[in-house]
This record gives sequence, C-alpha cells and structure tokens, in this order.
Amino acid sequence: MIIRPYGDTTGDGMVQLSFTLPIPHDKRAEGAALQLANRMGMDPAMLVHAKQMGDGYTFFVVYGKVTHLVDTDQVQVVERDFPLLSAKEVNAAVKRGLRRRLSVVGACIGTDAHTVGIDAILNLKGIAGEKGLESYPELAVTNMGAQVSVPDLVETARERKADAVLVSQVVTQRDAHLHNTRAMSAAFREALPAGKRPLLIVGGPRFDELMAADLGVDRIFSRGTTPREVASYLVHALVGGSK
Amino acid sequence: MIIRPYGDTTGDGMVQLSFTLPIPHDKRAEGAALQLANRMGMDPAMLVHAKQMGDGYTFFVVYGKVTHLVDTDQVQVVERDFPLLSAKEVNAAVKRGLRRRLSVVGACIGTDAHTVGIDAILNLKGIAGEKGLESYPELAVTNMGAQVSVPDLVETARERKADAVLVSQVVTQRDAHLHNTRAMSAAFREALPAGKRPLLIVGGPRFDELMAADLGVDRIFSRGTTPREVASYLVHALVGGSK
Amino acid sequence: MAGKLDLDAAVVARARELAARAGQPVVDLARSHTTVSVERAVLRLAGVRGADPDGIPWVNRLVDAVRADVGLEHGVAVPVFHALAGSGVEDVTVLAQKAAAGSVRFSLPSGKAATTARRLAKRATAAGLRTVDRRRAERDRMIKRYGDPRQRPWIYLIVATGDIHEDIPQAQAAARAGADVIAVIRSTGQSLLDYVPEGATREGFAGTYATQENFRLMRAALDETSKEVGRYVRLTNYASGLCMPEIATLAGLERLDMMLNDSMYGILFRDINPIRTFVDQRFSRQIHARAGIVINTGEDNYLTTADAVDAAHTVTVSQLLNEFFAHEAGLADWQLGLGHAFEINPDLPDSFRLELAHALLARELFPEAPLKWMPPTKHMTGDVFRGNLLDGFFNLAGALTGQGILLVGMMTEAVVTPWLSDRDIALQNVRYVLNGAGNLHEDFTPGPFIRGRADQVLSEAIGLLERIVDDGLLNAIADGTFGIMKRPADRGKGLDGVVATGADYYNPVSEEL
Amino acid sequence: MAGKLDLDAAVVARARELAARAGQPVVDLARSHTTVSVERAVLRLAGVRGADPDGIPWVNRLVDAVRADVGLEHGVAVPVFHALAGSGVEDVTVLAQKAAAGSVRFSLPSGKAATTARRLAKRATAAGLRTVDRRRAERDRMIKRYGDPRQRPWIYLIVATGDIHEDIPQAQAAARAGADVIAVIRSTGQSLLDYVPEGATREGFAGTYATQENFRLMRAALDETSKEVGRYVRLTNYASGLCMPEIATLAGLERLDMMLNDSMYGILFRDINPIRTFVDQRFSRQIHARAGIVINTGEDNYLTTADAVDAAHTVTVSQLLNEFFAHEAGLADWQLGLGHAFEINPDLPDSFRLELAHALLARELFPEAPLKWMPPTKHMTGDVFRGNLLDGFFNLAGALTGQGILLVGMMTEAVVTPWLSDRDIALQNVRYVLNGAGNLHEDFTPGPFIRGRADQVLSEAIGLLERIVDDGLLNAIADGTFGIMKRPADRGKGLDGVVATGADYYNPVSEEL
Ligand code: B12
Ligand code: B12
Ligand SMILES: Cc1ncc(COP(=O)(O)O)c(C=O)c1O
Ligand SMILES: Cc1ncc(COP(=O)(O)O)c(C=O)c1O
Repeated sequence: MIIRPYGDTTGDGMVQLSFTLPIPHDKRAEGAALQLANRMGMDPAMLVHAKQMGDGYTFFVVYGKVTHLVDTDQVQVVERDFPLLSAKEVNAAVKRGLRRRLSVVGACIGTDAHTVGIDAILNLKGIAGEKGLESYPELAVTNMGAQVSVPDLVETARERKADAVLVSQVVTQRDAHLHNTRAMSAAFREALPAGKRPLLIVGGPRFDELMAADLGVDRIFSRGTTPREVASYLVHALVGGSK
Repeated sequence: MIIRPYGDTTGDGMVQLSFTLPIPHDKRAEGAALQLANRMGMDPAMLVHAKQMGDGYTFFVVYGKVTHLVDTDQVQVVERDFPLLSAKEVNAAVKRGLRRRLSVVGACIGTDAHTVGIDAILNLKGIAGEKGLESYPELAVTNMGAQVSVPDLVETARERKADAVLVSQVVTQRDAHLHNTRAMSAAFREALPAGKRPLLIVGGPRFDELMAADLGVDRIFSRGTTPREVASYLVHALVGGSK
Repeated sequence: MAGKLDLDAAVVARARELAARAGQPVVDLARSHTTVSVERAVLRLAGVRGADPDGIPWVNRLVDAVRADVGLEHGVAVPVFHALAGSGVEDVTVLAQKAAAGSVRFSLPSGKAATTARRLAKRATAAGLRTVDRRRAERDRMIKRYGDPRQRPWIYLIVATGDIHEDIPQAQAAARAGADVIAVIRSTGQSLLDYVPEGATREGFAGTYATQENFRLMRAALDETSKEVGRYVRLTNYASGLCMPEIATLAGLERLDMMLNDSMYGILFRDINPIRTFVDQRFSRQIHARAGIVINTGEDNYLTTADAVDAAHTVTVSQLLNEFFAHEAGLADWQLGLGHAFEINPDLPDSFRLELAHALLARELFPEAPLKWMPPTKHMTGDVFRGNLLDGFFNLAGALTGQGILLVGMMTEAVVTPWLSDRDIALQNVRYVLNGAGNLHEDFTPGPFIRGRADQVLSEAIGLLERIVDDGLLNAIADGTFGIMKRPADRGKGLDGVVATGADYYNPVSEEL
Repeated sequence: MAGKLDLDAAVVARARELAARAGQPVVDLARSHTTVSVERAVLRLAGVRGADPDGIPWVNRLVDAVRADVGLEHGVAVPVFHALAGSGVEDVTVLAQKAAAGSVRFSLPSGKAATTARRLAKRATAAGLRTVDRRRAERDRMIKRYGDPRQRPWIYLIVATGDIHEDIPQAQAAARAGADVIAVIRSTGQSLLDYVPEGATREGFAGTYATQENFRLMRAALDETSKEVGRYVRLTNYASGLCMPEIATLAGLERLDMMLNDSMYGILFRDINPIRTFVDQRFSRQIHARAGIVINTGEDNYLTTADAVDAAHTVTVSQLLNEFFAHEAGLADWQLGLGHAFEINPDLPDSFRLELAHALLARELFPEAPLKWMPPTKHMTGDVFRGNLLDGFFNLAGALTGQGILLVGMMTEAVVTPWLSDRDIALQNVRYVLNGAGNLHEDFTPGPFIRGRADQVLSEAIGLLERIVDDGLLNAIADGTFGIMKRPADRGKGLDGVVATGADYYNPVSEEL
C-alpha cells in the first residue's frame, strides 16, 4: 500500500521538521533552512519560526509537504516469528525440552548504569503487569547489575553455564551502545567455540532491531519489551519444537 | 560554505521530525515511519515516539542525522536591493521626484478578513515602533479593509489613480493566497495597459518572497515586514534615483 | 467557586443597570425593524426548502419577489400565505419556484383574507417551531441517556478541513479522544454571503460551510459517537454574519447544541451594518432561546486586534451588553456562553496572573453563565513547542477560574488550521492539566495583585458604560470602542436588507417567541 | 514563604532528632576510618600534581607505594613527609615519581622525626588550604562585583557534549541566555574510576570527565561570561563516586561553586561500598564547607527507580540524613542544596497537587536550605511536545513552592543528551513561567488535600526513621529502603580502599577542618 503523511486531508503529505544550523539568523540563513527542507523532499516548505541562539546558531521550524511516498509493502521489520507463550507454557517447554533449568545471565555492560530496563525483564517485579524471568521456576537467572566489564560477563556466563546472555544498553551518545555490544559479541566469539556459545541478546530503547547480524548478536529487543516476549523467544531459540 | 544541522556537536547533522501516517500503530507502521525518515535522508533515524490516534492514524516523532549538506552559497533569497530610507527621506524623495502625492490603495482581497497585517503597514499606528504609511504626508493612502472583491479593488485603484496597490493575504489553506493573488494580478493586466498599471505588491506571513514573477506581482513581503521597508521600496520602484 | 474576588454587589448591580440603559435604545431599534434574513428565517420555519440551480435558496428568491412587489415592511408572511391560498399550490417551496419564474405576484390582503393569510402562516411556522421543540426534547432525552461531560470545563474542539466528509471522522475521533463539544468552523467568507449555501460541502477554505445538510450529517455522526462514548457530544456552528437568523433556525431544526452568536461581532469583524446586525441577532437569539441552544459570544476577538490588557474592560462591557440583549431575547443564564480569551502578551511580567484576574472577574460577574474560555492566538508563533506550553497555562487558567467551556488551543495556531495530530496533542495537554491540576482552585486564593486588577477592570468598564449611556452605543461602535474597529451605523454590508416595520408588520414566529 | 503548611514544630523536631540518632553511628564509623581517596586528597592539597604516562595520577602511585610499605592506618602524611625530608627532594610530586619507580621506600618515623614530618605535612597542606581560601574570597569578591541572580529559583543548566571545548561555548551561550548555574555532567563511568583523570577531555560519553584542567578551563570561561552578563555565573560538577574527596579538593582549588555530593548516592546507584562512601563523603563535605561550596544531594534519583508517591517519605528521610551529615561535617544551611524531584506519574489524578505537597514539605522542613528542584525524567517520553508541557508545570511547581535551584528540564529527556536548541527552548519555558507566574505563590494557599498529603509524608518519614534507628542505617540500606536498591555494607566497589585508622593516624587536613 502506498501512503503519504497526513496533516488534515488525505494525501496532503504534511510534516513538521525542526533543526539548528550553525549560522546567525538572517535572510540567507532562512534560505539555507529552506534549502535543507527542500533537499529532504519538502516542497513547498514553509519556514514558520527562526530564532537565533547565541552568536552563531539559529533554530528553525519548518512545515510543509513531503513529496516522498511510503510503501508499506517494502517495510522491513523484525516481526515476532515465534509464539507468545504463557509463563506456564514456558516452564513446561523448558522442563520437557531441556530437562534442566535454563540458565540466563544478565547485565548492563560498559559504563552504562541504567538497570531499570534489564531489571524490568529479569527481576520478580517485572513490568507492565508481567513478572520478570526470576519468577519462572525453570529459569535460573543471574542478574549481574550495572557497569559490568565484558571479561567479567564472559567469565560469569562460563561459570553459570549460561544458555543465554542478556545485555542492556541505554546510553547511546557517540554510539556507545553499538560499540559495547560489538565488543561483547566479539569477546564471546573469542572465548567460546560456536557450539558452546550462549545465545546473545541485547536490549535497550534506542536499538534498531534489524541490526542483530551487524552487531553479532542473536536478537535485539527495543522499547516496550516485556518479560514474556523474552521468555518466549528463549524457548523458541533454545528449546525449539515446544508446544 | 557547506554546513550541516547541529544537535550538540559540530557536524552531527541531527534533526527532529514529526508526522502522521494514515495507518494504525504496529511494528509495520513504525517501519513505515522509518522508511519515510530514511527517504527524507535521515540515517540513522531513531523512532522515539509513536501514538495511535483514533482507529487508523498514528503520530510519530523521529530524531536522527540527515545526510544532506547545506550549501549556503547556493541559497536564493530576495535581499533588499534598495536603500532603507527614513520617513523624512521618503517624503522628500516623493516630493522631489513625483511632484505630487503618491497614491497607495490597500486591501485584503477575496474572503480573507485578516486586516491586522495590512493595517500594520498602512494605519497610523503601524507596527514595531514604526508608524504606518498614512503618517507619511506625501503618501495618499486608501485602506479598503477586508473581503474586498477584485473588481472593486481595480475600480478603486483606477479612481484613486493608484501608483501602487497593496494586497494582504493571510489564509493559506488550499493555497487560497496564491489563487487570490493570481486572480488579482490577472485582473489588473486585463483592465489596464502596461504603462498605466499600478505597482502590485502582496504581503502576508506565509508567502515565499521568490514567487513574485510566478504570481504576476512586482514584489512580495512576508513575515515581519515594517512600514518603512514598504515605503522605501515604493520610492525605489516608483520614484527612482532618489537620494 | 463563590466570591474569591469579593466583588462589591452594589458596583456589580450598577454595571448591569448601566448596560441595560446602554442597550435599551438598540433593542427598541431592533423591535422596529426587520431584515431580509429574518423574513427568510420565517419562511424556512414555514417549510421552504432547497435552492435554485445556481445554488440560491428558494427563500431568497421568494423574499426578493415579495419585496419587489409589496416591500418588506409588512413582513413576508401575509403576502406569501395570501398568494399560496390564492394560487392553489400546496407547498410553499413550489410557490417560491413559481415566484422566481415570475408566475406569481404578491399583494397585501386586508380584512378576512388578511386574517386567513395570518392563520395559514402561523400554522405553517408553528409546524417548524414544533420541529425545533421536538429537537430540543430529543436532546434532553439523549443527555439523560448518555450523560453530560464528567468534568468542567467542557472540552471544545474545532474541525476545519473544508470537506464535511473529512470533518466527520475527525470530529468523531476528537470526541472519542475526549472532546465534549465539536465546532465545525465555516469557510472564510460565509459571513458575507447573503444566503445560506445548500448541501454537503466538499471544498471550503479554512472551514466548511454552515449548511443544513452539513448540520444534519455531522449531528447524526455525533449521535452515533455519543452512544459509543456514553456521553452526549455537543455540536456547534456559527449563527453570525448576514444570515444569523436563518442559520439559527437551521440549527434549531437540526439539533445543534451551541452557536457562536454575538451582538457585535459581525459589525466589528465583518463590517456588517450595525442595525442589520442588531435586528438579526435579536431574532436569532429568540430562536436559540426556544431551541435550548447555548450561545457563544465573541469578546475574545477584540483581543486579537486590541491589546488584552488595555482593552480588558471592553470585554467586560461587551459581556454585560451581550447578557442584556440575551436576556431581553429570552435566553436563560445557562445559555450564555460569554466569550473571553487568554491573549495577554506572554512577555509581560505577571502575564499569567493578569489572565487569572480577568478570567475570574468574568466568572464572578456571571456566576451562572457557562463562560467560553478562548486560547491564545495572537501571541502564538511558529515555535510550536512554546505554543504547546502557552496552551497548557491557558488550560490551567481555565481550571483555576472555573470556566465552563474550554476551547482547546492548538500549538500550530500561527501556522495552519489544526492537523489531526495537533488536536491529539492539544487534548493530551488538556487532559494532563485538568487531571493533574484541575482541583488546584481549592488552593487558589487571589491576593492583592489579582484582586486589585479585577477591581480596576470592573471600574474601567463602569466608566466606559457611563460614556456609552451618554453617547449612545451606535456612536461608541462608530468610534472604535471595541476591538479598535470603527463602524458607523450608516455604513457596512447588508444595510439594504434592513427595513423599518410598518404598523401592520406581521411575523408569526416573533409572535410565538 | 513561611508556614503555608503549618507543620507541627514538635513533629519536625522529632524528625530531626531521629535523623541524628540514625546518622550518629555512621559518623562514628567515618571518624574511625580513612580511604585511599581521602589520603590522595591530602596529597593533592599538599601539592602533588599530574599523572604518569598511563594517565594514573601521581597521588595514586604515591598512596599505593605508601600503603605497600607501611599501610594506610597511620595516614599518608607522616610517611610521605618523613621520606621527603630524608630524600633531599624538594617537591612532593617528584617524590611520588621516585616512589613509583621504586627508588623511595616509606617508613614510620617516631619521636622528633615524626613531629618534623607532621610539621612539614601540615605546612604543605596548609598551603593547599590557603589556595582554597583564596578561591573562596575570590568568589565573594566576584559576587560582590557582578551580583547574584536577580530571581529565585536560580536557573541551573547542564552541558554534556563530552568535549570540554564544545562544552565551553555552549555553557557560555546558556549563561547569556539566562542560566545562573552551569553543570558539566561527567562521562558515564567516572564514578567507578578509582583515580581522577588528568587534562582536558575531548571525548567523553554522555558527559565530560571531571578533571582539574576541565574545571579550570570552564571556570575561566564563565568568569569571562560573568563579567559580560553582569551576574556571577556559578559552576557545578560532581563530587561523587570513588574519588569524592579528591574531586571536592579540586573543586575547592579551582573555585567551583556547587558540587553534587550525596551521602548515599554512590552506594545506591553506583554500587560503591557503603563504608567507603560514608568515609569519603564526610571528608569531602569538610572540604566543601571550607571552600564555601554549595552541595547538591541526590534524593531525586530515588524517584527514578522507586515510585514517587510510594517513596516520597524516603526522600524526606534521606534529606534529613543528608542534613545531619552535612552539619556534622561543618556545612552551613545555606550550603545544603537538598535534592528532590517532580517525578510523579503525570497520569495520576491530582499529580500536580501531590508534587506541590511534596515540594512544599521539603521547603518548609528546610527553610534556610537552597533546595535543588529536579525536573521530570522518568515519565518523559519521546513525545517532546508533551515533554515541554510537563517541564512547564515543573517550573511552575518550583516557583509556587519557593525552590532555590531549578534544574532546567529538557523536552528531549527521553531521547538524547540536550541539544543546543533543547536548552534554548527549555530556558524560554523557564522564563515564561517565572516571568508570567513567578509570583503566583502570593495566591497559593494550600487546602486540605495538599496539607494532608504533606502531613502524611512527614509522618511516614518519622515511622521509617524510627525503624532505621532501631535497625541501623547500614541495614536499612542493605534492605533496599532507598530507591529499591539493596546494598549490603560488606559488598560494593572500593571496599579494599577503606582502612580503619590506628591510634597514631594523622591527617593534617582533617585537623584543620
Ligand atoms: C532512570 C534514569 C537514570 C537513573 C538510572 C537508575 C538505574 N538504576 O537504572 C540515574 C539517575 C542513575 C541515571 C543516571 C544517568 N543517566 Co539516565 N536516565 C534515566 C531515565 C530517566 C529513565 C530510563 C529508564 O529507567 N527507563 C525505563 C525502562 C523500563 O526502560 P528501558 O531502559 O528502555 O527498558 C525497556 C526496553 O528498552 C527493553 N530493554 C532494556 N534493556 C534490555 C535488555 C534486554 C536484554 C532486553 C531483552 C530488553 C531490554 O525492555 C525494557 C522494558 O520494556 C532516562 C530518560 C528517559 N525518560 O528515558 C535517562 C537517560 C537514559 N540517562 C541518560 C544519561 C546521559 C545518564 C547519565 C550518563 C548522566 C550523567 N552524565 O550523569 C547518568 C549516568 C548513568 C550511567 N553511567 O549510565 C540519557 C542517555 C542519553 C543517550 N541516549 O545517550 C537519558 C536518555 C537522559 C537524557 N536525555 O540525557 N539515569
Ligand atoms: C487575529 C486573527 C484573526 C482575527 C482577525 C481580525 C482582523 N481584523 O484581522 C479574527 C478573530 C477575526 C480571525 C478570524 C479567522 N481566522 Co484568523 N487569525 C488571527 C491570528 C490569531 C493573528 C493574525 C495576525 O493578526 N497577525 C499579526 C499581523 C501583524 O501579522 P501578519 O498578518 O503576518 O502581517 C505582517 C506580515 O505578514 C506583513 N504583511 C501582511 N499583509 C501584508 C500586506 C502587504 C501589502 C505588505 C507589504 C505586508 C503585509 O506585514 C505585517 C506586519 O509585519 C492568526 C494566528 C496567528 N497567530 O498568526 C489566525 C489565522 C491567520 N486565522 C486563521 C483562520 C483560519 C481564521 C478563520 C478563517 C477561522 C474561521 N474559519 O472562522 C476566521 C475567518 C477570517 C477570514 N474570513 O479570513 C488561520 C489561517 C490558517 C491558514 N494558514 O490558512 C490562522 C493562521 C489561525 C489558524 N491556525 O487556524 N482571525
Ligand atoms: C461570534 C463569532 N461569529 C463568527 C465567527 C467566525 O467567523 P466567520 O464570521 O468568518 O465565520 C467568530 C470567530 O471565531 C465569532 O467569534
Ligand atoms: C549526587 C549525585 N552524584 C553523581 C551523579 C551523577 O552520576 P555519575 O556518578 O555517573 O557521575 C548524580 C546524578 O545525577 C547525583 O545525583
């Protein structure tokens, strides 16, 4: 299906854009702002606000019509390609499929100290009304907390014979989350042979779920993930043929 | 000079974008939103907010880096190509150059009833600390008010032997301002031979000043115009060689 | 919300008395004139429907024909029903068509024929009024069934796509998202049309025409939504401009719930002749009174052309006049959505507290009226982030001062007519403020600054009313007292549609109202 | 702003007394221990500067060497100055380099040699303290010359580019645009470094390292700007993490004006050992007291992990403890920027009034302290339009409840570290609210809801303090009382840097403070 942005009439293509240019405010700056909007495909573009900040920067707000079309058939997304199980089903599948508890090791790595996200997935308390993985009798969860170094993580994963390693990354400035994830997956590749390596999962609000291969991990979870989704994925990836 | 948008670091290229797509919110919709951002040149684009409105629409906020460059040397603007005169200078120039009062007829045409803008230019009160054209002894101003029809305007311009006709257009939905301006300039072309035609000026907050030729007028004034600018332009265009 | 300002009751009474004295001469003027639109409204109630192939309604053609033959000083009712009785035609619309074709002529009967014509006219218009009454009863039933909004202020949202079939889903979505009142704003220019367009609008400019069919379509859609959301969603339009009486009538016939209807807006902002306006507004308010419609007055507009601090007292004066005219026309206090607005320059020190003073003054002067509180527009800019913030403080001021109807501000006010997403963001803003701080009035006890400012505005209003009583309201309007717009009584559009009534003027509708 | 809540003075006194009883055992613990960072701070005051080629500061190398030879239970001062006296080296930094190279050994002198070493140490550190004193006098002079901000609350803005040379122009621009206080937030992870990095930072992550050079560069830049804007612009950084005492010292040496410095933040949010933290915070606060620096505590953080309504009383308890520890360390009330935050779920009914209750309680419990009021973060989303609105109501709550320091919220809180334009929009928001509604407190008289809520929080705080007095503060921390973080006293980072002091422990700086 081909669609266009919608302001107040079907097909009007209207969008709102704001940005700063590193130049003082004058007519030429406004022209430069419109040039950018035009290059982004806005035509006509209306410059509705311009404000100089300090000596050499100007903030702009532009409204206008984009000429681009959106083709929803071409959209690439990571759709959930596994069934969403109840806690009961997860436990039953592990028991039956693995005949031992599934070992999960989680951590915030690098200098990232944002544990609320990984805690939401792992801790009893959970999130959005769902209990975390600790509440699943058949999952053995180790939550290493924040600012864990990659060597410590690998070591612990080895110790706990981790089936899956769950890593959270929230800080994204200067692509910290990407660097840290790559360092982590490389370390596991180095430390363990292919068959012995745990399933690698990263999560955090600013990840692009399409980048798993690029980052060397098995799966990425982004904004709004719930524990049940993660548990279901673990069963799908590690236990297989459940249900 | 080549520049890029500035978020918090020189060259980071960061911009903010928001729009609605006429589809319900799900992963595919988020993918569609990212597709649009990508087509607009944002890469990477972070989808930071998505909210369904009613049954079939979703609002998105996207942040990210645009790959486009801005070349300030290529910017086209209508720079003021005439000297900015004081009221005294304007009056003196008219007196000397024309040897009679310069006749100005102003109106909001079509169904547009927004007179505040044209009044700011014409009325005594003026705007931004500058008095309006009525305060210039050498200008004879007729302010026809709002919702003036094009035939009435042409008629009055003829009657008052207008040297210049000033038209305001504020409402832009469905390009009303463009349609009305074109109708107005066509009517003057039809009614009066080239030499007899008054100078045609339009103004309003959402005009693109580059469109004068396209709309068949002599000059366009946009946001933040002041009476002195208009008076100076009148001298420049109608009296010439002043100063 | 009683008495946070401790206004002096004697001063308030004095203000009302002055307003009555200032308004009475205008009422007398209105009683002694009719207009083409008043007469057309009568014919609409009598059952004339539809338009000619050029889109000119048959009511216009009929009134023009009557006027050409016998003038309007007697009213159209008698000549029309006299002609109907004589022509053998059953239907007034058919009569109008014939009249337009020149195949019917009008004359003034006398004696028994006149009595018959009056009786027929009365019967026909009574049928129209009965429909209005039925609609009102229908509304009462639906409110009983679905309920009123759960909170005050009621949340009032505008739609304005120019296409009724695009407006409808947007209005329904807005109602689902929390709007209690939907206003479909009109295409620019409708005010100056001396007829009411017909049919469903597909392409208006910055609004959708007020037509009977658009009213019907939208009301039906909102009835559905009312059922769905379990709350009666009100519909608003504009009884303003040259066709005030007719649009009021159509609103009554199609169960609109509120109408923009001001005694001076058309004069000031559409350059409509003052007498035309005062005659039209009186009739249209009589209809609104009968139909149980809440009117919304337009004082907010003054603050878009005049300064909101300097001209604060002109708003108060206009509200007092609107109240007087409304009562005179039969409207009850609960029907008076008197207008005012959050339009003070936000850069002014204490701007928010000045807003509170003004808003609270209106609240306490008109304790029973469901005041209509309008958002910032003049000082909105293309900075939409700032815009949403100002709207939030506007919402807060509304909650703190107990406003009745909150017209939801849009962050894109200075940019475009509202987008779907603008409305969603705006409603979210309202919800946050009402939910999180809606009860803050409990903790709001105006200090000397706010009370002093309210007293000052009230005393300036009294001063102005005294001058108006001396000079006459028409002269005050001519002098630019309201909104800095100067409008002399002998100028403006639509003056040729005003007619002084004769001794035998007969209007079967006015008689009933 | 006196007594809108009418808090019961006896109840307030009881709360303070309980806090003192809960805190005293921890003070005793702090007095009987030292840490590697306390000892390094002593050496910094004594004049050790710079770092080895790997970036490890010479103070670290020197303390490590002393510890290896004689342990730390006696303090570093005596062994170091004894070695200095014996080595013929003039400069302590050179001594450190030699020690690192293994060419100096340390021993504990006794008798006259010990007295000499003490005297030398005291002389050296006194020079450092004199610099601190000079900086403080310098600040006083500049405040006299340029003046304090014209309004309360002071406007506090964060810069965080990760590059000090990008931070500087942004900070200057922010000050020109109205910021009264600039905070350079630190690169993630600095808290857990057991040394203070050296030199100017060009690439930090989500912040710029706290280094002496960065402090110097930024302070110099802001001195320029202070002159330009005619108002002394304050500079803030973080004395937090494993190097609290040293960073406090560097702040004193470089005339920083405020420092984030909490008694429990490092324990809870950086998993630093509790005893390490309590020892370090005591010393760092003594330095802050001497330097005339205002501390900012971190109670706001609890509300990012715990619920702001459920855990409101834990904020109050922590503020009372922070106050007790601060007073004990010599800080005056005007130096206590106690933290709290606008973190209640905005969807909660009456959320804004609950915020007012909490904020006012803090205000009236600590009437002389310049409370630090933190903006919404947890409930901010990618909807930046909504974000700017919430920040506006946060600003309003700050003005209504008389907060001292307003940390300016950013609409992009949930998205990115602040952009230049975010800061500009945020400042515009603050200006609008303070200018337009800054005096609204005059009209704010809390009703039963707000007063009841404040009383409830205070009584819950007393209940919790009673339990802490019984169980011990360390156990309460171990149980997850604050921010739902469980931190046992025998765990956490930096424990190996804690040493119980011996009877002969000598610290020439502590003696002076
Ligand atoms: C709470 C918070 C803190 C708390 C953290 C407490 C704690 N114990 O976690 C405190 C106050 C300590 C803090 C400190 C800092 N913070 Co902080 N903080 C936030 C805040 C307000 C909320 C984050 C949060 O808890 N979200 C709620 C959780 C549930 O959501 P989530 O993390 O997205 O997790 C969900 C999914 O993403 C997913 N998920 C996440 N991880 C994983 C892992 C796996 C395996 C899976 C399957 C799923 C998954 O599932 C979760 C549940 O749905 C955000 C702003 C905001 N509103 O988002 C800033 C923010 C994240 N912080 C930020 C920064 C910069 C910092 C500091 C570095 C500032 C400084 N220089 O001092 C410090 C230092 C922190 C450090 N070293 O990392 C920035 C990051 C900017 C960026 N994009 O790079 C933000 C965005 C604020 C900002 N705009 O500046 N912070
Ligand atoms: C005041 C106002 C009104 C007043 C007008 C009173 C009056 N006598 O003018 C009232 C309340 C009557 C009104 C009504 C309506 N309005 Co109105 N109104 C505004 C408002 C709030 C401010 C406009 C203004 O006065 N600006 C200040 C002046 C000084 O600025 P300016 O016009 O840009 O003029 C400057 C320059 O542009 C230039 N300039 C302008 N004209 C000319 C001409 C010449 C020759 C020159 C040289 C220069 C020049 O110089 C001026 C001085 O610097 C704007 C929203 C906003 N904040 O911008 C909406 C707005 C313009 N209105 C709008 C609409 C839709 C309407 C209505 C149609 C709504 C309705 N359907 O009922 C009605 C009907 C009006 C009609 N028929 O045209 C829309 C237009 C949307 C669009 N882009 O198409 C706006 C943007 C609001 C919105 N978002 O919906 N409105
Ligand atoms: C009373 C009143 N009538 C009508 C309108 C609308 O304008 P128009 O007459 O162009 O439909 C307004 C403005 O909002 C108003 O306040
Ligand atoms: C007291 C205190 N210290 C330090 C920080 C900063 O964190 P970090 O220790 O990562 O620099 C905060 C959080 O804002 C804080 O409140």
